[in-house]
Amino acid sequence: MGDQVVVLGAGMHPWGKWGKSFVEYGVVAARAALADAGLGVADVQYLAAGNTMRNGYPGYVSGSTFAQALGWRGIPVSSTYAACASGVVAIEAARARILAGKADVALVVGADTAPQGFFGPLPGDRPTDPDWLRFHVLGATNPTYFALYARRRMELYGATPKDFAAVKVKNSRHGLANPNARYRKEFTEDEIAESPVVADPLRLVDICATSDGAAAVVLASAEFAARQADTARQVRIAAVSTVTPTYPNTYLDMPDIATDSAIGATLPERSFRDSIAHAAYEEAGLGPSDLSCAEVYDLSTALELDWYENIGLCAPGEAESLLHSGATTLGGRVPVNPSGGLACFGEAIPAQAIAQVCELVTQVRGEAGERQVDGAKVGLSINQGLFGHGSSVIVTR
Amino acid sequence: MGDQVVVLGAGMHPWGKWGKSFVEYGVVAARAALADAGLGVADVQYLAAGNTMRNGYPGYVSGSTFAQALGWRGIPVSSTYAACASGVVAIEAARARILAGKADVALVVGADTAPQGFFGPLPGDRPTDPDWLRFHVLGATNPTYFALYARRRMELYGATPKDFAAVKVKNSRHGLANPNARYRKEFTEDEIAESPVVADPLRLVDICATSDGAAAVVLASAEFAARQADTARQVRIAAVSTVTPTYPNTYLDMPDIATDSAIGATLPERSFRDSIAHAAYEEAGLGPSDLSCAEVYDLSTALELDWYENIGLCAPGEAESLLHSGATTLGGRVPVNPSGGLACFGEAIPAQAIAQVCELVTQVRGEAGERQVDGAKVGLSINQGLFGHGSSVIVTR
Amino acid sequence: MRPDPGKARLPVIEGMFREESDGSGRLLGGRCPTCSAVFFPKQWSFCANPTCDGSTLDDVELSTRGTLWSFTDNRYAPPPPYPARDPFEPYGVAAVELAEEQMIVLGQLASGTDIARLTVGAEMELIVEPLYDDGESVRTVWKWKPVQDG
Amino acid sequence: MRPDPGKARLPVIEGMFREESDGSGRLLGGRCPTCSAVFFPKQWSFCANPTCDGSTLDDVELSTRGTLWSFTDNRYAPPPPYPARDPFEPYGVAAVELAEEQMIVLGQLASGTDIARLTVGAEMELIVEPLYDDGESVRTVWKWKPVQDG
Ligand SMILES: [Zn+2]
Ligand SMILES: [Zn+2]
Repeated sequence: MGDQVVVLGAGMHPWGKWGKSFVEYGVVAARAALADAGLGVADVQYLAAGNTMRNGYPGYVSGSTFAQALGWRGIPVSSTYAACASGVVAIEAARARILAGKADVALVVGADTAPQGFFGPLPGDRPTDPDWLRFHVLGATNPTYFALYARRRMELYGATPKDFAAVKVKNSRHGLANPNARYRKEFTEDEIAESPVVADPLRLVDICATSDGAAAVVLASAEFAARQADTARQVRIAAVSTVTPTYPNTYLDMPDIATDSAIGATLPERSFRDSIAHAAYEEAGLGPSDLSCAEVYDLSTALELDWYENIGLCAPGEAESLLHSGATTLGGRVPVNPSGGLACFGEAIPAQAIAQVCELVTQVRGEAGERQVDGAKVGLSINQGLFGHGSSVIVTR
Repeated sequence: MGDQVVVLGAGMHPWGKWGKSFVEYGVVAARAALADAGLGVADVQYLAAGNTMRNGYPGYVSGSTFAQALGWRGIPVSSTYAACASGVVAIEAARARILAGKADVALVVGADTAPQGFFGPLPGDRPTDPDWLRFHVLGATNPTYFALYARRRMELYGATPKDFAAVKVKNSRHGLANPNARYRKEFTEDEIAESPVVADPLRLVDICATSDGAAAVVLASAEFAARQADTARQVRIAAVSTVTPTYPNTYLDMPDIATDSAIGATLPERSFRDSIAHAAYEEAGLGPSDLSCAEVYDLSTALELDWYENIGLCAPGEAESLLHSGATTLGGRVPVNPSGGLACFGEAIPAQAIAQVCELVTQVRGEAGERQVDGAKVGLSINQGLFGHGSSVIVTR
Repeated sequence: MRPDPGKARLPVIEGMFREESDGSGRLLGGRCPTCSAVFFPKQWSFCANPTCDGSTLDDVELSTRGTLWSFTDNRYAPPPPYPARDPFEPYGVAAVELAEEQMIVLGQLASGTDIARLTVGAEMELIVEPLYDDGESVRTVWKWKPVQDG
Repeated sequence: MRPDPGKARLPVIEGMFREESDGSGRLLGGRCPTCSAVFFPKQWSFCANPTCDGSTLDDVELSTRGTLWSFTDNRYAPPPPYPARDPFEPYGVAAVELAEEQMIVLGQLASGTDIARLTVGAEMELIVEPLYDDGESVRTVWKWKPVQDG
């Protein structure tokens, strides 16, 4: 375990629409994580942050922005972007620096403000930017892709809109008791059926909103952690996966207009989405049956079902049965999105993957209150960002 | 030396204005670095890249962009931004991953296309973005700051425009034999005196241009490097510094409109610029007298003189004497910018700090041809990016 | 406002596709002369197959027929840079698998396509239709249209 | 085109400074009630001194006089978002050290300032002048002006 980094603290700014700067949110989350760790700004030897692309230069150099806002102390910083996976790439930067022996304590921060409605590209005319191209030429928004995936699931496995609604019902119930969640309202199947269709077969409530929010964690070397007064609440990072696809990637990933061609190439052993958790399991020496709970990226309700299979909770095509069995509901065998997930949070891009880890930390500490997963010992988070960014973290008590 | 990472290969795309995508430049540099290392794409276990903010989404996720362009292979990537220091923050990400034991071989890439004329902020209206603010409210361009620093140097130390011109004469001579340099023309003092004043006391030729360009290095663990057939050309990274300022930062750094206030605070032991090289020397266990050569960030001719003092080649106020003594000219005691520096390259933001390292690698290998520093053994690169990003690398034979 | 049929027709992005005189379309991609991989759009000048060091791509026209992999519709106007008409007109989007190229290519559905009557696996063909009117010309885009039986 | 003197005068950015009726200016910053540090502009709601956990800032007006730390001029038009006039008019830029606040604040030099006659260390005062005309109002900015002797 000597090569495992320890999470000493986790903190968040509640998700919502607060009308402030992302820096304000991030500082609140960072100070909360430090307080949770029993440490101060002076203990931080490295700061890694996830960038936001909608807030000008301070967002491009988020590591430096938060270092300045918390008070310049000469420490090295990094500012990384990996779309929705940004938070975990920042966690990995901090973990690597600690494992390299260059820092004992590192702070990881992600914060964002989000526009109302669809995410769209920044201003400008960029025909060589695939993200600009898919909007301009096709009007293919993120929900367009989510709907294509959902329809595919219906075709392949006979999923129905009622199955998707059941995911929303579950997650909305999970989030009721989460003080950091933006939406704390229990949805019924009837209410969902009345929600307007955005992109068939998905309705407005099937698709996650965009939010302001922030999350932070304090990481430390095992040696530093062992010297702290209170070791009972410490959580270990057993794995971090930040894998990319393997050529040819024949699944239609955002924001591409076309997949790779499989001509003249050998198909990879597993799909990109399957490979994300696989790499995490390999590093941790654990498997799906070891999980107490999971936080998966439910950009849409249907996508949560895909993740069940991608992380090995069940075989392909069995996610609907697993859901209806209650296994992924709080009280079940392996609750998924005990936090309420994106359904209750909405998306705050560089913060989201860190927020997933905050929830896992809270769960394996046994501090999740009404949404506590009984006896939680091992948690896995997973998400996927535009342009081939996989992200998964496994934490253990 | 077991904790030192080795540079196995270095490669560049020549600087200039070529009208292509930054991806094309970066791939040329990456393939050149791999070929120089005697390795292929299949050997790369991690890819770290420096972002460009002027090329849409592919530029924000440069690590993923280059991974896809070189061929998806499932490897973890990171995409970091730190303004002019981006390249070294990417090098540090790769070094940390290797030192952490998570990769044996890592590729680092930076590439950019640059607009003609002044760098300006991206489109939009962002009064909370200090970089937007300084342009909108004050019209304070980068050369405005360079000129303020140059005037300060004249005031404090009696520097003259003729001293600044002498830097240009030296660097333009150094770059003559560099095939990757954009400008290969020797400047005379008379020609410089005819150049139009951009921001008094600086003339057009005192200020570096903007360029397209790319640079890449292949890093490896000491163990992996030792197993390679040809170890004679291997170069060690003795230190990487990516420090930030210490509060209160009372020097006027870009893009700020005001400095920190010193009220109620203890001034730091050394200035931010002094602290950048200091951290590198500390890590390497070396000092200024050990340097065979240095690559310093000559955004302006006057700034090169500041760096002489910041890296300890001479005491404050003695840079002009050191320059005129010939010590920093090829053939002198410690040649500075043997590559020709930014004066001959122009700035390609995420590539520049990597290009500095490429030059040092070439020098300590003894492969610099007509611009070779005799018996080069230790080289230091240094630069500073907007928003408090220090960057310095020390390489040794 | 409907595009003026008398205006010149120009592709929304030059070089991505070509319109034939019969209204059918040709997607313009790149093919690696070394490993035969096909790329659409032709983003770069080199091959992105990691086992291939091809540094040029030939021009290639992609197949004009394929099978429907998935589909949806967009009932709310996307943000810019989508050139949404005012009032907004919903449109369908299809992902179509090309057998020869072994790849999937997105496109809007031909106007008038009823997605309630579509099924995954259906045969689709490429046509060109107006996307918007830039004032001087009608800007066109490729679209996928169900092949009419018989 | 010169700003129309009959129009309303508005600060280029609301809340950064205030104009007095005599044409002098007041920079609006934040002061930490705990450690007394001053910040300009008032970017955030908390103190950025790492040894202080102040989470509020009071409003404060900065000193209106200081000494010249350095200066230059801009002879070529900056890119947007600088609201350059056409034809471009060069302008000076000054960095001024405020003794009480122990900080340096940038500003353009008052129009008509001859930089050939400036010296580092000179006493400077804050004034407000037009920056550009947005069509509806004259947008103003703070500037540094050499204090006239006697
Ligand atoms: Zn090929
Ligand atoms: Zn304070």
